[in-house]
Amino acid sequence: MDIIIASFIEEVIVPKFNYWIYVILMMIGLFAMITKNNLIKKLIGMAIFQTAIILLYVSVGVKSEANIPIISHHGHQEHVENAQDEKHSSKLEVSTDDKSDKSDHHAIDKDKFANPLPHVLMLTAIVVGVSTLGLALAISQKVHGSFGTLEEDEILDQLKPGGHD
Amino acid sequence: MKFFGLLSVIIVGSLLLSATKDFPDWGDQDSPANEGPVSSFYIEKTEEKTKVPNMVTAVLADYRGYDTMFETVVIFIAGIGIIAVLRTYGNNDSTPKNQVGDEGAGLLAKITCSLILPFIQLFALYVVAHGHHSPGGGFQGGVMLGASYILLALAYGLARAKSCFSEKRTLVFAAVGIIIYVGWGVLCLIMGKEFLNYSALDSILPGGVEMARSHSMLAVEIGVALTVTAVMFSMFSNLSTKGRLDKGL
Amino acid sequence: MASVEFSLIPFLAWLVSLLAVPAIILLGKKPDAREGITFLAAIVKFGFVLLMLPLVREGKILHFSFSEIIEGIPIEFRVDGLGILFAIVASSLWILTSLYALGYMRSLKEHDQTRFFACFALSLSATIGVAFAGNLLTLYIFYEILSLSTYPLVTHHGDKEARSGGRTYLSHLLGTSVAFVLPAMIYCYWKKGGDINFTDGSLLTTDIGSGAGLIVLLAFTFGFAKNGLMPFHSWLPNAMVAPTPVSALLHAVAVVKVGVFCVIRVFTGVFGIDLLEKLDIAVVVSWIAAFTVITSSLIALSQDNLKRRLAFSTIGQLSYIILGVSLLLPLGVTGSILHVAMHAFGKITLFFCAGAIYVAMHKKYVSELVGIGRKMPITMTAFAIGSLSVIGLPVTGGLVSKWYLVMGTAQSDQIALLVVFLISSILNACYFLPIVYRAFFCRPEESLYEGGRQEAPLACLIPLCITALLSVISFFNPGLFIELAGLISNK
Amino acid sequence: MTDHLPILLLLLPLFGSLICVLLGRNNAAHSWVVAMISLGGSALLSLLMLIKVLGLKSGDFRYRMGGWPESSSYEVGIELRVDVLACLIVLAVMIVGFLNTIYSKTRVSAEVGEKGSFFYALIQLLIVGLCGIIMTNDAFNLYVLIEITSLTSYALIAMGNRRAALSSFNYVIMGTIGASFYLLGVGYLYIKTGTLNIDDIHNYLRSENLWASQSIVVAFILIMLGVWTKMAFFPLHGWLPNAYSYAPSMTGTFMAPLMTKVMVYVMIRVMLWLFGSDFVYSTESIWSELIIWMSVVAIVAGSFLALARNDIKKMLTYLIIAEVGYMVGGAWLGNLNGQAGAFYHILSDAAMTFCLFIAASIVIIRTGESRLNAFDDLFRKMPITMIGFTIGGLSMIGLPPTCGFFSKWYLIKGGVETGQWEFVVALLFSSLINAVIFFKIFERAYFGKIKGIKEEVTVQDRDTIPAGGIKSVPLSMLIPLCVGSLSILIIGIMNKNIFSWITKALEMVNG
Repeated sequence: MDIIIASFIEEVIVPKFNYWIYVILMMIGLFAMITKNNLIKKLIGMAIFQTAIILLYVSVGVKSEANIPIISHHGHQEHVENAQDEKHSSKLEVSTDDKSDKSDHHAIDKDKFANPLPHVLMLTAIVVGVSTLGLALAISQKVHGSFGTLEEDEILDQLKPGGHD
Repeated sequence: MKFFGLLSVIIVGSLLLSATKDFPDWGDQDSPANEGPVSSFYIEKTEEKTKVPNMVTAVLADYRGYDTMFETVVIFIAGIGIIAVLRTYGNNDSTPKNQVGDEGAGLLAKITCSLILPFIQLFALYVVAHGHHSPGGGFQGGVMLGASYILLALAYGLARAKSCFSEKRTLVFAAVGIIIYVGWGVLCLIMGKEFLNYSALDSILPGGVEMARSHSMLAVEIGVALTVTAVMFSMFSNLSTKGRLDKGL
Repeated sequence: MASVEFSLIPFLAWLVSLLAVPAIILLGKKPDAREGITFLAAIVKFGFVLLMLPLVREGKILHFSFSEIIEGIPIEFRVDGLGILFAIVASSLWILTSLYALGYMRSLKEHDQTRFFACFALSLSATIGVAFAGNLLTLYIFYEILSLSTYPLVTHHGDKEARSGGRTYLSHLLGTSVAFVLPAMIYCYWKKGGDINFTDGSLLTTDIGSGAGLIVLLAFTFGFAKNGLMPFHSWLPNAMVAPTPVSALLHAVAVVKVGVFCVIRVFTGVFGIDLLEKLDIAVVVSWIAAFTVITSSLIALSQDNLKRRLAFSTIGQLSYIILGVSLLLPLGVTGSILHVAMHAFGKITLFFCAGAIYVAMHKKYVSELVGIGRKMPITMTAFAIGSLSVIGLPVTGGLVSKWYLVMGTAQSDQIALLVVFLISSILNACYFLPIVYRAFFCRPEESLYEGGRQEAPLACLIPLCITALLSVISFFNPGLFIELAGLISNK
Repeated sequence: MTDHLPILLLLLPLFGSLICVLLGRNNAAHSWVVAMISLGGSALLSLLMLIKVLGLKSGDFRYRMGGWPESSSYEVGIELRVDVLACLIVLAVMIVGFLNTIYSKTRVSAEVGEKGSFFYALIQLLIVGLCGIIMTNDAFNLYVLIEITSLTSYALIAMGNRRAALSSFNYVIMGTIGASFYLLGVGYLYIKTGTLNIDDIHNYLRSENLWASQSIVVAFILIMLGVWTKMAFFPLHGWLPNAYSYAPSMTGTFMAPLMTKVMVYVMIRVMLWLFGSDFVYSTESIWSELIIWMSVVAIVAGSFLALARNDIKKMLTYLIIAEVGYMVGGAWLGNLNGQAGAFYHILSDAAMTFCLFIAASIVIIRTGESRLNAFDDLFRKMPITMIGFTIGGLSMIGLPPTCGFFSKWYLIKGGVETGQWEFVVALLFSSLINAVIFFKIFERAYFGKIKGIKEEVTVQDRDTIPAGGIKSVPLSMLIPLCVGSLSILIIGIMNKNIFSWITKALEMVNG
């Protein structure tokens, strides 16, 4: 039995631990969104929920050997030179010959750079998350302003006698 | 409710996990996402095509610039949405309750703040401008710049912060930021290429097609930064005063 | 085979009464001019219909279409024998009903007369549309327009009773048509591969199978609930809250006959008699109709309200027509088509009389009519003739059509159905003849009917005399109708 | 220049909204002019685009943002893809937006006060978002645009009264869950395919034959769940009725006809373009069967819930839920008629919902009563409004020659073709329920209160109608209503053309 569990952990959880973490986080957020009574707690759940998705995306772009996707910073002497060259060239109007020359020793090893796309996507998702959160906070403030409470059941109680439905 | 919540969470969670069976492992270099032509193109061709070493910036502001434009619009929407929902005009005579007065924080905080603020703002501008070469860009720089004003409001009171960043000005900044971004795209349109096709601008920007792209990215990043700065501050000031914009926290 | 000929006349005949609607509304402030328009439109329409008659008798089929609305289905008018017969009945009776309505509405000083006449013209337009419809969709569209345009007429009084009557009316008519006809029609459209135009042959083929065929047939038969087939009949007695001219024209002629007309179309045009014979499914409809005939006659016996009694009688008579068609024999079909016309003349006379009694004496109930024959001899004579026609006794047209129907039944060797016909005729006699008898021969109750004659106004009286006369004439001279009916049934 | 049409018609309202914000508060009148110009211009541009696309042999054209060429067989940038379907819906969005702006003219000051210009800014941004959703060919860009529409609608709804704020909050929670599920689904697809372009994902799935993969199935379920939440498909509909009925009236009149419909379009896009009909309708899966049953439940439940409501707008919102069931069911029938019927229904439902909502809003505003007894005797008092309402209602019931009849025709035909009788029955059933609902109203409006009979509810007396009289409905409200009801008839009468365009476009993707 122990062996089965151990092998399960080793084969299923460890190599894919990022997915497990994101799912667990996300479910915590979802649970809070569904069951919490306090509107702000719901929003906290929502933030966790969105963060979990961000975690998923970013973890997809990870490569075991890679560094951040910025060329001048990845540590190879060659490229640092290149980057300096570029700065240089941007001022000096490089001729087309030079350019083709450069692309030759621009053999960039793509395994050395993390995948940039998930980062870009998640930048967008973060911004969307922040905006949603901000707006939701504003709305909950308005709710608080008119109901005097942020507890959902109390609000619903208030609506009961006067409400039409 | 709790039970149903738990049930649905378990169902969704196991659904999500069931799919990971045929997902690539953590750090897999050969996964479709990492190995695929799109990602390879970004890594291998970005510098050649745009002269921007920071691929994230290039993808953000050029390849997927259309996305980023809408991202900025999302920020903008949040800004005016909060105003639309929360802002109450007039009625300033109703005295705010339970709020720290407008005198701001203590002396120590004020002095520290006044010392640190210029550096924060300078660094923010650096982050915006140096986004091509290091982590950074319009969003990050804009948030920092916005945070500096929030700090100002915290230390010296909202009135002080409003005196340099009034509500009208935040709206103008937010709108102008997008106008810069979209206007840049329209400029490309006017120059006869597609929207946001920065290569159209090589005739008016120095440094050839690639540098035109690089410079244009800077331009749109500045637009993004303006909007983000304004909206960050506007969000803070509205949320902290329940839309009355009278007294800060 | 009949030759198909393009002609604008069906369209014009349809258009005339439609154009009358805005004119009537515009002239709402001037009652005389307004009624003038109604008459003008009615006469012109009748003229157009008569214009087509010789062409159709030559065996031509007039055809007009415009605006293909769904792939393969235009709005199409197609005039054949059945259509022209129905159109003649409807448009000729419109003239009489207009006259009658004039007298009725004015002497009762009814409100909203403009709306009344406008809706009347609109519903006539829809009726002609149904009569001339060249495909199922056109038929369906005009059928629905008819339901809607008669709704304001049924609920004319606007009181609680009228509203609940109107509700039953619309919910039954719209409900069944949407729930049954629409899917059946789409099924045909799909089965036929994008074409539901009526032709001389049948629309469907044997590959439909008996099961699906029966479902589609029943969907159509029940779906056109204007035919009053049980169990979707209850709108008809409820609709009797309407002013009498409405009941007369619509619930003796236009609306209910549209219902049976549609069923005849389905039997002859969509399925085709041959196909139904092969599938052997029409007998189900026969039995439903037979059931309706007997049940409605029994209910009619117990009704005291004169108009309700007439309504239940109508239900029974309509089922004769359906029964006749479902026999699938030329004689039966001819009888059915004849009965459309004959029953129209008879029943409209009865309704006119009921209305005239109401106008003159404000009596609604059968039990109040004892001895009324002395007060209103002309009206009650017409009533007697109408009753004879509906029962199917000489010297009225009702006998002719019933003759064909009974002959058809006999030919089909369905003795049980023959018995149904006989029983129902007896029942018909039971619920009509006592009225006539008591009206003329019973002693009036004390001082109930004093003074001399007290007939309804002339405008009411003339139409009912004419229709009674028509009932008699059609007995002696049914040739035209038989000929037109033959165009369909002898195919 | 016509190549740039898709982006131009997005930019116009975008700039319009910026100008509205710059105009600042207390400037609703100028903002109205700006919105009119931008939306009117965009409507014209979308009409031009429709004409252009109809003239194209290939049936669609693409617009590459940033001019990034297709490097070999994949897309590195974002592209817009415009075909007839997209053009039609964009046109519908623009026209509804334009008409709604006309309607807003007098309502803005009454309902949102000084924030009028923000209202116009948000509504224009909402339109940008909707049109972007329709035209984009990038799965992630779709997410961003969905969030744009969501955020604007949260704000627009919350601008109403206190109930509106609460329902907007619920909408935020549900909307975020929906959008996040969509994002998650796209993420799963990205993990498996490494690209975000809809066509590229489809081609990759096809070439690698990934359809059996568990993660693709889960991605599909997630995306569907997300989209269904956004379109208020029956069990996920909870947020919609309150949000749409408590929102400011001009928000309701815009969102009710469009938001759910655009999400239905997204669903069809995802089903046919992203995953492909082979996968979605594959014979091994029980999905089609299951989801058609779900849509049957949605239709029946929506109809019943609508029947049970006494509040005009609530009733209409439940009808929307039933109509969503129509479209989902139609799309899942798996044949051309069903898909095209669902698509045609998007257009016709937009027209009739718009018409009904405008008419209902006018009635509620003018009578000050939001329950059904507001309609008492209105045919006499507000004939034009009631005629508009009647046309909308008849279309909902599905009587010819309104467009509701034809969409039902195609949907039923699709159902008959595949033998999904339960769907056919549900459609007819909802027609009948709609008939009951609307004739109940027509009867009230036609006859008024029954004389001499006391209504059981304490009705606000009809004499207490707000000052100015009930007859003085401003022209700015009547024009959109009239155009809306005309368009119901026009869409109905033109159904053959529209339907043939739709089928042609759908045939291309179905192969």
